[in-house]
Amino acid sequence: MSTVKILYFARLRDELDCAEEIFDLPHDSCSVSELKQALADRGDAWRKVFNDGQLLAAVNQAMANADTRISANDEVGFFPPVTGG
Amino acid sequence: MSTVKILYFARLRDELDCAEEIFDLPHDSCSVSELKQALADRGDAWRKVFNDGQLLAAVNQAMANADTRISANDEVGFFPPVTGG
Amino acid sequence: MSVSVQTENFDVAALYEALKVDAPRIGAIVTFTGLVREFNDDASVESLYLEHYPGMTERVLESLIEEAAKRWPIINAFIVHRVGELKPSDQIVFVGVNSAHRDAAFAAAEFLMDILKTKAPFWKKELGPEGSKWLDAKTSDDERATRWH
Amino acid sequence: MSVSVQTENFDVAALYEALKVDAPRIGAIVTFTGLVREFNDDASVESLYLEHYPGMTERVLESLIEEAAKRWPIINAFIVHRVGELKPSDQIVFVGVNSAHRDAAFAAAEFLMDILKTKAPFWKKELGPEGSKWLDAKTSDDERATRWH
Repeated sequence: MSTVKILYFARLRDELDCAEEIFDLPHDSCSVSELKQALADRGDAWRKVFNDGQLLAAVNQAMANADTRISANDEVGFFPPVTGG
Repeated sequence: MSTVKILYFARLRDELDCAEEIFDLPHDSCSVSELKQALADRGDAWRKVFNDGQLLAAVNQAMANADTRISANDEVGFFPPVTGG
Repeated sequence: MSVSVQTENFDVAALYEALKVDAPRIGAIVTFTGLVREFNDDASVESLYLEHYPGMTERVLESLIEEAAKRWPIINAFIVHRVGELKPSDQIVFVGVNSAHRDAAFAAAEFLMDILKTKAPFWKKELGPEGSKWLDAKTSDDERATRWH
Repeated sequence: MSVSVQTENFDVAALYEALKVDAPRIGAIVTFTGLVREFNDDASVESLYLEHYPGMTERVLESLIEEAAKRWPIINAFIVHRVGELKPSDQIVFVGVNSAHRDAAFAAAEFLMDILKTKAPFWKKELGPEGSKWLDAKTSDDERATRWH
Protein backbone atom coordinates (compact mmCIF):
# COMPACT_ATOMS: atom_id res chain seq x y z
CA MET A 1 0.00 0.00 0.00
CA SER A 2 1.37 3.45 -0.97
CA THR A 3 0.35 5.95 1.69
CA VAL A 4 1.17 9.64 1.88
CA LYS A 5 0.69 12.23 4.62
CA ILE A 6 -1.50 15.18 3.62
CA LEU A 7 -1.47 18.45 5.58
CA TYR A 8 -4.08 21.22 5.26
CA PHE A 9 -3.34 24.78 6.36
CA ALA A 10 -5.18 27.95 7.32
CA ARG A 11 -8.52 28.50 5.59
CA LEU A 12 -8.37 25.02 4.02
CA ARG A 13 -8.06 23.29 7.38
CA ASP A 14 -11.09 25.19 8.64
CA GLU A 15 -13.17 24.55 5.52
CA LEU A 16 -12.32 20.84 5.41
CA ASP A 17 -12.26 20.46 9.20
CA CYS A 18 -9.10 18.43 8.72
CA ALA A 19 -5.50 19.32 9.65
CA GLU A 20 -3.78 16.13 8.62
CA GLU A 21 -4.52 12.67 7.28
CA ILE A 22 -2.88 9.53 5.95
CA PHE A 23 -4.10 8.86 2.43
CA ASP A 24 -3.84 5.68 0.33
CA LEU A 25 -2.61 6.48 -3.18
CA PRO A 26 -4.72 4.76 -5.88
CA HIS A 27 -1.48 3.65 -7.62
CA ASP A 28 2.22 3.45 -6.72
CA SER A 29 2.45 7.12 -7.57
CA CYS A 30 0.31 9.89 -8.96
CA SER A 31 0.52 13.53 -9.93
CA VAL A 32 -0.59 16.44 -7.76
CA SER A 33 -3.53 17.05 -10.09
CA GLU A 34 -4.60 13.39 -9.83
CA LEU A 35 -4.47 13.58 -6.03
CA LYS A 36 -6.49 16.83 -6.09
CA GLN A 37 -9.12 15.15 -8.26
CA ALA A 38 -9.37 12.19 -5.87
CA LEU A 39 -9.82 14.55 -2.93
CA ALA A 40 -12.33 16.76 -4.77
CA ASP A 41 -14.50 13.69 -5.32
CA ARG A 42 -15.11 13.39 -1.55
CA GLY A 43 -17.98 15.89 -1.61
CA ASP A 44 -19.04 19.52 -1.89
CA ALA A 45 -16.67 21.12 0.64
CA TRP A 46 -13.77 19.21 -0.89
CA ARG A 47 -14.77 19.99 -4.47
CA LYS A 48 -14.94 23.71 -3.64
CA VAL A 49 -11.45 23.71 -2.08
CA PHE A 50 -9.79 21.65 -4.79
CA ASN A 51 -11.38 23.46 -7.72
CA ASP A 52 -9.99 26.80 -6.48
CA GLY A 53 -7.36 27.88 -8.99
CA GLN A 54 -5.50 29.73 -6.22
CA LEU A 55 -4.87 26.56 -4.21
CA LEU A 56 -1.16 25.88 -3.67
CA ALA A 57 0.52 22.53 -3.12
CA ALA A 58 3.88 21.43 -1.76
CA VAL A 59 5.42 17.96 -2.00
CA ASN A 60 7.96 17.15 0.70
CA GLN A 61 7.92 20.83 1.69
CA ALA A 62 8.88 22.12 -1.75
CA MET A 63 6.40 24.02 -3.93
CA ALA A 64 4.76 21.72 -6.44
CA ASN A 65 2.78 22.11 -9.65
CA ALA A 66 0.02 20.03 -11.22
CA ASP A 67 2.51 17.57 -12.74
CA THR A 68 4.71 17.03 -9.68
CA ARG A 69 4.82 13.29 -8.88
CA ILE A 70 3.80 11.94 -5.49
CA SER A 71 5.01 8.54 -4.20
CA ALA A 72 4.74 6.44 -1.06
CA ASN A 73 5.68 8.20 2.19
CA ASP A 74 5.71 11.66 0.65
CA GLU A 75 4.36 14.62 2.59
CA VAL A 76 1.86 16.72 0.66
CA GLY A 77 0.72 20.13 1.87
CA PHE A 78 -2.23 22.12 0.53
CA PHE A 79 -2.72 25.80 1.39
CA PRO A 80 -4.11 29.12 0.15
CA PRO A 81 -1.99 32.05 -1.12
CA VAL A 82 0.33 33.23 1.64
CA THR A 83 -0.28 36.37 3.72
CA GLY A 84 2.74 36.69 6.02
CA GLY A 85 5.16 39.52 6.60
CA MET B 1 31.94 99.08 2.90
CA SER B 2 30.23 95.82 1.88
CA THR B 3 31.95 92.95 3.65
CA VAL B 4 31.14 89.24 3.51
CA LYS B 5 32.37 86.29 5.52
CA ILE B 6 34.03 83.57 3.46
CA LEU B 7 34.54 80.05 4.79
CA TYR B 8 36.82 77.41 3.25
CA PHE B 9 36.37 73.72 3.96
CA ALA B 10 38.32 70.48 3.78
CA ARG B 11 40.95 70.29 1.03
CA LEU B 12 40.43 73.97 0.16
CA ARG B 13 41.24 75.15 3.65
CA ASP B 14 44.45 73.12 3.60
CA GLU B 15 45.48 74.30 0.13
CA LEU B 16 44.74 77.97 0.87
CA ASP B 17 45.89 77.74 4.50
CA CYS B 18 42.77 79.73 5.36
CA ALA B 19 39.62 78.64 7.21
CA GLU B 20 37.73 81.93 7.27
CA GLU B 21 38.13 85.56 6.32
CA ILE B 22 36.22 88.82 6.08
CA PHE B 23 36.32 90.06 2.51
CA ASP B 24 35.51 93.53 1.10
CA LEU B 25 33.24 93.25 -1.91
CA PRO B 26 34.44 95.43 -4.83
CA HIS B 27 30.85 96.71 -5.29
CA ASP B 28 27.63 96.69 -3.26
CA SER B 29 27.03 93.22 -4.56
CA CYS B 30 28.56 90.74 -6.97
CA SER B 31 27.94 87.28 -8.38
CA VAL B 32 29.60 84.10 -7.14
CA SER B 33 31.65 83.95 -10.35
CA GLU B 34 32.86 87.52 -9.86
CA LEU B 35 33.90 86.73 -6.28
CA LYS B 36 35.72 83.60 -7.46
CA GLN B 37 37.59 85.65 -10.07
CA ALA B 38 38.64 88.22 -7.46
CA LEU B 39 39.93 85.43 -5.20
CA ALA B 40 41.68 83.59 -8.05
CA ASP B 41 43.67 86.75 -8.77
CA ARG B 42 45.43 86.48 -5.39
CA GLY B 43 48.07 84.06 -6.71
CA ASP B 44 48.88 80.55 -7.89
CA ALA B 45 47.38 78.55 -4.99
CA TRP B 46 44.17 80.59 -5.24
CA ARG B 47 44.01 80.37 -9.02
CA LYS B 48 44.32 76.59 -8.87
CA VAL B 49 41.50 76.27 -6.34
CA PHE B 50 39.11 78.69 -8.03
CA ASN B 51 39.68 77.42 -11.56
CA ASP B 52 38.66 73.90 -10.48
CA GLY B 53 35.34 73.16 -12.18
CA GLN B 54 34.39 70.86 -9.30
CA LEU B 55 34.50 73.65 -6.71
CA LEU B 56 31.17 74.15 -4.93
CA ALA B 57 29.83 77.34 -3.38
CA ALA B 58 27.09 78.13 -0.88
CA VAL B 59 25.65 81.56 -0.09
CA ASN B 60 24.07 81.87 3.36
CA GLN B 61 24.32 78.10 3.70
CA ALA B 62 22.31 77.33 0.56
CA MET B 63 23.93 75.84 -2.54
CA ALA B 64 24.78 78.55 -5.06
CA ASN B 65 25.66 78.69 -8.74
CA ALA B 66 27.85 81.07 -10.75
CA ASP B 67 25.08 83.69 -11.02
CA THR B 68 23.95 83.70 -7.39
CA ARG B 69 24.19 87.26 -5.99
CA ILE B 70 26.27 88.08 -2.93
CA SER B 71 25.60 91.20 -0.81
CA ALA B 72 26.89 92.77 2.37
CA ASN B 73 26.97 90.51 5.44
CA ASP B 74 26.35 87.35 3.46
CA GLU B 75 28.16 84.15 4.39
CA VAL B 76 29.88 82.44 1.47
CA GLY B 77 31.25 78.90 1.74
CA PHE B 78 33.58 77.23 -0.74
CA PHE B 79 34.22 73.50 -0.66
CA PRO B 80 35.06 70.43 -2.78
CA PRO B 81 32.57 67.70 -3.76
CA VAL B 82 31.19 66.04 -0.64
CA THR B 83 32.34 62.64 0.63
CA GLY B 84 30.18 61.87 3.68
CA GLY B 85 27.99 58.92 4.51
CA MET C 1 22.74 33.42 7.76
CA SER C 2 19.88 32.23 9.89
CA VAL C 3 16.11 32.16 10.07
CA SER C 4 13.75 31.79 12.99
CA VAL C 5 10.00 31.30 13.17
CA GLN C 6 8.90 31.85 16.76
CA THR C 7 6.02 32.84 19.00
CA GLU C 8 8.26 34.96 21.28
CA ASN C 9 9.06 38.59 20.54
CA PHE C 10 12.50 39.41 19.07
CA ASP C 11 15.12 41.93 20.14
CA VAL C 12 16.03 44.27 17.29
CA ALA C 13 19.00 45.68 19.24
CA ALA C 14 20.50 42.20 19.68
CA LEU C 15 19.92 41.35 16.01
CA TYR C 16 21.59 44.61 14.98
CA GLU C 17 24.60 43.82 17.18
CA ALA C 18 24.84 40.36 15.58
CA LEU C 19 24.94 42.04 12.15
CA LYS C 20 27.93 44.11 13.33
CA VAL C 21 30.16 41.23 14.39
CA ASP C 22 31.95 40.98 11.05
CA ALA C 23 33.02 44.63 11.16
CA PRO C 24 35.33 46.07 9.88
CA ARG C 25 34.44 44.11 6.72
CA ILE C 26 30.89 45.45 7.07
CA GLY C 27 30.17 48.90 5.68
CA ALA C 28 26.37 48.84 5.66
CA ILE C 29 23.62 47.31 7.79
CA VAL C 30 19.98 47.54 6.68
CA THR C 31 17.16 46.37 8.93
CA PHE C 32 13.45 46.11 8.24
CA THR C 33 10.97 45.57 11.04
CA GLY C 34 7.28 45.01 10.42
CA LEU C 35 4.80 45.92 13.14
CA VAL C 36 1.13 44.98 13.46
CA ARG C 37 -0.86 48.09 12.53
CA GLU C 38 -4.09 49.23 14.10
CA PHE C 39 -7.16 47.69 12.50
CA ASN C 40 -8.51 51.06 11.34
CA ASP C 41 -12.13 51.52 12.36
CA ASP C 42 -12.88 47.82 12.32
CA ALA C 43 -13.83 47.32 15.97
CA SER C 44 -14.61 43.68 15.33
CA VAL C 45 -10.88 42.92 15.09
CA GLU C 46 -8.85 42.62 18.28
CA SER C 47 -5.79 40.69 17.23
CA LEU C 48 -4.09 38.70 14.49
CA TYR C 49 -3.28 35.04 14.53
CA LEU C 50 -0.38 33.83 12.37
CA GLU C 51 0.05 30.27 11.24
CA HIS C 52 2.95 28.69 9.31
CA TYR C 53 3.96 25.34 7.82
CA PRO C 54 6.58 24.09 10.29
CA GLY C 55 9.62 22.86 8.41
CA MET C 56 8.65 24.16 5.01
CA THR C 57 8.44 27.80 6.11
CA GLU C 58 11.96 27.71 7.55
CA ARG C 59 13.24 26.03 4.36
CA VAL C 60 11.65 28.68 2.17
CA LEU C 61 13.14 31.48 4.28
CA GLU C 62 16.58 29.84 4.08
CA SER C 63 16.26 29.50 0.32
CA LEU C 64 15.37 33.21 0.05
CA ILE C 65 18.58 34.13 1.88
CA GLU C 66 20.56 31.80 -0.39
CA GLU C 67 19.01 33.46 -3.43
CA ALA C 68 19.79 36.94 -2.05
CA ALA C 69 23.40 35.89 -1.42
CA LYS C 70 23.69 34.78 -5.06
CA ARG C 71 22.35 38.08 -6.35
CA TRP C 72 24.23 40.51 -4.07
CA PRO C 73 27.54 40.39 -2.16
CA ILE C 74 25.95 40.28 1.26
CA ILE C 75 27.94 39.01 4.23
CA ASN C 76 25.14 37.94 6.54
CA ALA C 77 21.35 38.00 6.73
CA PHE C 78 18.75 37.21 9.37
CA ILE C 79 15.02 36.65 9.04
CA VAL C 80 12.82 36.36 12.13
CA HIS C 81 9.06 35.90 11.77
CA ARG C 82 6.57 35.53 14.58
CA VAL C 83 3.56 33.22 14.63
CA GLY C 84 0.65 32.87 17.02
CA GLU C 85 -1.48 35.70 18.37
CA LEU C 86 -0.27 39.27 17.87
CA LYS C 87 -1.74 42.62 18.90
CA PRO C 88 -1.44 46.07 17.28
CA SER C 89 2.08 47.55 17.76
CA ASP C 90 3.63 44.07 18.14
CA GLN C 91 6.73 43.32 16.11
CA ILE C 92 5.87 40.68 13.52
CA VAL C 93 8.85 40.30 11.15
CA PHE C 94 12.51 41.29 11.01
CA VAL C 95 14.87 41.21 8.04
CA GLY C 96 18.46 42.34 8.56
CA VAL C 97 21.28 42.30 6.01
CA ASN C 98 24.87 43.46 6.08
CA SER C 99 27.38 43.99 3.30
CA ALA C 100 30.49 45.94 2.44
CA HIS C 101 28.28 48.34 0.45
CA ARG C 102 24.91 49.95 0.98
CA ASP C 103 23.40 49.18 -2.43
CA ALA C 104 23.70 45.42 -1.85
CA ALA C 105 22.35 45.69 1.71
CA PHE C 106 19.32 47.74 0.67
CA ALA C 107 18.50 45.61 -2.37
CA ALA C 108 18.83 42.32 -0.53
CA ALA C 109 16.68 43.47 2.41
CA GLU C 110 13.94 44.72 0.11
CA PHE C 111 14.11 41.55 -2.00
CA LEU C 112 13.83 39.34 1.09
CA MET C 113 10.72 41.19 2.32
CA ASP C 114 9.05 41.26 -1.09
CA ILE C 115 9.58 37.57 -1.76
CA LEU C 116 8.78 36.55 1.83
CA LYS C 117 5.39 38.27 1.41
CA THR C 118 4.50 36.21 -1.64
CA LYS C 119 6.37 32.90 -1.15
CA ALA C 120 6.84 32.09 2.53
CA PRO C 121 4.03 29.91 3.96
CA PHE C 122 2.46 32.17 6.58
CA TRP C 123 -1.25 32.89 6.91
CA LYS C 124 -2.94 35.63 8.88
CA LYS C 125 -6.33 35.40 10.57
CA GLU C 126 -8.15 38.32 12.19
CA LEU C 127 -9.64 37.53 15.59
CA GLY C 128 -12.51 39.41 17.21
CA PRO C 129 -15.48 38.93 19.53
CA GLU C 130 -17.61 37.78 16.59
CA GLY C 131 -15.21 35.15 15.33
CA SER C 132 -12.25 34.92 13.02
CA LYS C 133 -11.52 35.62 9.36
CA TRP C 134 -8.61 34.52 7.19
CA LEU C 135 -7.05 37.37 5.24
CA ASP C 136 -6.75 37.34 1.46
CA ALA C 137 -3.41 37.79 -0.29
CA LYS C 138 -2.83 41.24 -1.79
CA THR C 139 -2.25 41.66 -5.50
CA SER C 140 -0.04 44.69 -4.71
CA ASP C 141 2.39 42.30 -2.98
CA ASP C 142 2.42 40.04 -6.05
CA GLU C 143 3.13 43.01 -8.30
CA ARG C 144 5.95 44.18 -6.07
CA ALA C 145 7.55 40.75 -6.10
CA THR C 146 7.66 40.66 -9.90
CA ARG C 147 10.33 43.41 -9.80
CA TRP C 148 12.88 40.75 -8.87
CA HIS C 149 12.18 38.20 -11.59
CA MET D 1 11.81 64.37 12.03
CA SER D 2 15.23 65.26 13.34
CA VAL D 3 18.86 65.40 12.33
CA SER D 4 22.03 65.35 14.41
CA VAL D 5 25.66 65.91 13.49
CA GLN D 6 27.80 64.83 16.40
CA THR D 7 31.22 63.56 17.46
CA GLU D 8 29.75 61.05 19.96
CA ASN D 9 28.66 57.58 18.95
CA PHE D 10 24.93 56.92 18.52
CA ASP D 11 22.70 54.18 19.94
CA VAL D 12 20.88 52.31 17.17
CA ALA D 13 18.63 50.54 19.69
CA ALA D 14 17.44 53.87 21.14
CA LEU D 15 16.87 55.29 17.64
CA TYR D 16 14.87 52.21 16.68
CA GLU D 17 12.72 52.56 19.82
CA ALA D 18 12.08 56.22 18.94
CA LEU D 19 10.88 55.10 15.49
CA LYS D 20 8.36 52.79 17.20
CA VAL D 21 6.63 55.40 19.35
CA ASP D 22 3.90 56.14 16.80
CA ALA D 23 2.81 52.49 16.67
CA PRO D 24 0.17 51.20 15.97
CA ARG D 25 0.09 53.68 13.04
CA ILE D 26 3.54 52.38 12.05
CA GLY D 27 3.69 49.22 9.96
CA ALA D 28 7.30 49.38 8.78
CA ILE D 29 10.62 50.62 10.15
CA VAL D 30 13.73 50.66 7.95
CA THR D 31 17.13 51.53 9.35
CA PHE D 32 20.43 52.00 7.59
CA THR D 33 23.69 52.15 9.53
CA GLY D 34 27.02 52.89 7.88
CA LEU D 35 30.20 51.61 9.52
CA VAL D 36 33.82 52.58 8.83
CA ARG D 37 35.31 49.73 6.84
CA GLU D 38 38.85 48.42 7.12
CA PHE D 39 41.29 50.25 4.88
CA ASN D 40 42.11 47.13 2.86
CA ASP D 41 45.83 46.54 2.67
CA ASP D 42 46.67 50.22 2.95
CA ALA D 43 48.71 50.17 6.16
CA SER D 44 49.36 53.88 5.86
CA VAL D 45 45.77 54.59 6.93
CA GLU D 46 44.87 54.37 10.61
CA SER D 47 41.68 56.37 10.87
CA LEU D 48 39.25 58.73 9.15
CA TYR D 49 38.61 62.33 10.02
CA LEU D 50 35.22 63.80 9.11
CA GLU D 51 34.53 67.48 8.75
CA HIS D 52 31.24 69.26 8.07
CA TYR D 53 29.89 72.78 7.52
CA PRO D 54 28.19 73.57 10.86
CA GLY D 55 24.75 75.00 10.23
CA MET D 56 24.57 74.27 6.54
CA THR D 57 25.02 70.53 6.94
CA GLU D 58 22.12 70.31 9.40
CA ARG D 59 19.96 72.43 7.07
CA VAL D 60 20.72 70.19 4.10
CA LEU D 61 19.87 67.06 6.10
CA GLU D 62 16.59 68.63 7.25
CA SER D 63 15.74 69.57 3.66
CA LEU D 64 16.40 65.97 2.56
CA ILE D 65 13.90 64.70 5.13
CA GLU D 66 11.35 67.31 3.98
CA GLU D 67 11.85 66.18 0.40
CA ALA D 68 11.46 62.51 1.38
CA ALA D 69 8.25 63.37 3.27
CA LYS D 70 6.87 65.02 0.12
CA ARG D 71 7.66 62.00 -2.02
CA TRP D 72 6.52 59.20 0.30
CA PRO D 73 3.97 58.91 3.13
CA ILE D 74 6.56 58.54 5.87
CA ILE D 75 5.62 59.28 9.48
CA ASN D 76 9.04 60.04 10.95
CA ALA D 77 12.69 60.04 9.92
CA PHE D 78 16.00 60.48 11.71
CA ILE D 79 19.45 61.17 10.33
CA VAL D 80 22.51 61.00 12.57
CA HIS D 81 25.98 61.62 11.16
CA ARG D 82 29.24 61.60 13.07
CA VAL D 83 32.18 63.95 12.53
CA GLY D 84 35.71 63.99 13.93
CA GLU D 85 38.08 61.04 14.07
CA LEU D 86 36.68 57.56 13.43
CA LYS D 87 38.31 54.13 13.41
CA PRO D 88 37.41 50.99 11.43
CA SER D 89 34.19 49.36 12.75
CA ASP D 90 32.93 52.68 14.14
CA GLN D 91 29.37 53.68 13.32
CA ILE D 92 29.44 56.71 11.04
CA VAL D 93 25.90 57.37 9.81
CA PHE D 94 22.33 56.34 10.66
CA VAL D 95 19.16 56.83 8.63
CA GLY D 96 15.89 55.54 10.05
CA VAL D 97 12.42 55.90 8.55
CA ASN D 98 9.00 54.66 9.56
CA SER D 99 5.74 54.52 7.65
CA ALA D 100 2.47 52.65 7.51
CA HIS D 101 3.87 50.66 4.57
CA ARG D 102 7.19 49.07 3.74
CA ASP D 103 7.59 50.41 0.21
CA ALA D 104 7.59 54.02 1.45
CA ALA D 105 9.96 53.23 4.32
CA PHE D 106 12.46 51.43 2.06
CA ALA D 107 12.35 54.04 -0.70
CA ALA D 108 12.70 57.01 1.67
CA ALA D 109 15.62 55.45 3.56
CA GLU D 110 17.48 54.65 0.35
CA PHE D 111 16.73 58.11 -1.07
CA LEU D 112 18.03 59.80 2.08
CA MET D 113 21.31 57.86 1.98
CA ASP D 114 21.83 58.37 -1.75
CA ILE D 115 21.22 62.11 -1.63
CA LEU D 116 23.12 62.55 1.63
CA LYS D 117 26.16 60.99 -0.08
CA THR D 118 26.11 63.54 -2.89
CA LYS D 119 24.59 66.67 -1.32
CA ALA D 120 25.33 66.87 2.39
CA PRO D 121 28.49 68.87 3.21
CA PHE D 122 30.73 66.27 4.80
CA TRP D 123 34.33 65.58 3.85
CA LYS D 124 36.50 62.60 4.74
CA LYS D 125 40.24 62.64 5.29
CA GLU D 126 42.39 59.56 5.79
CA LEU D 127 44.89 59.84 8.63
CA GLY D 128 48.09 57.80 8.94
CA PRO D 129 51.65 57.97 10.26
CA GLU D 130 52.80 59.59 7.05
CA GLY D 131 50.18 62.33 7.03
CA SER D 132 46.66 62.86 5.82
CA LYS D 133 44.80 62.73 2.52
CA TRP D 134 41.37 64.10 1.57
CA LEU D 135 39.23 61.54 -0.23
CA ASP D 136 37.76 62.18 -3.67
CA ALA D 137 34.03 61.93 -4.35
CA LYS D 138 32.92 58.73 -6.10
CA THR D 139 31.20 58.91 -9.47
CA SER D 140 29.27 55.76 -8.52
CA ASP D 141 27.56 57.79 -5.78
CA ASP D 142 26.62 60.49 -8.28
CA GLU D 143 25.16 57.89 -10.64
CA ARG D 144 23.16 56.32 -7.84
CA ALA D 145 21.72 59.68 -6.83
CA THR D 146 20.43 60.36 -10.35
CA ARG D 147 17.86 57.56 -9.84
CA TRP D 148 15.82 59.99 -7.73
CA HIS D 149 15.69 62.96 -10.13
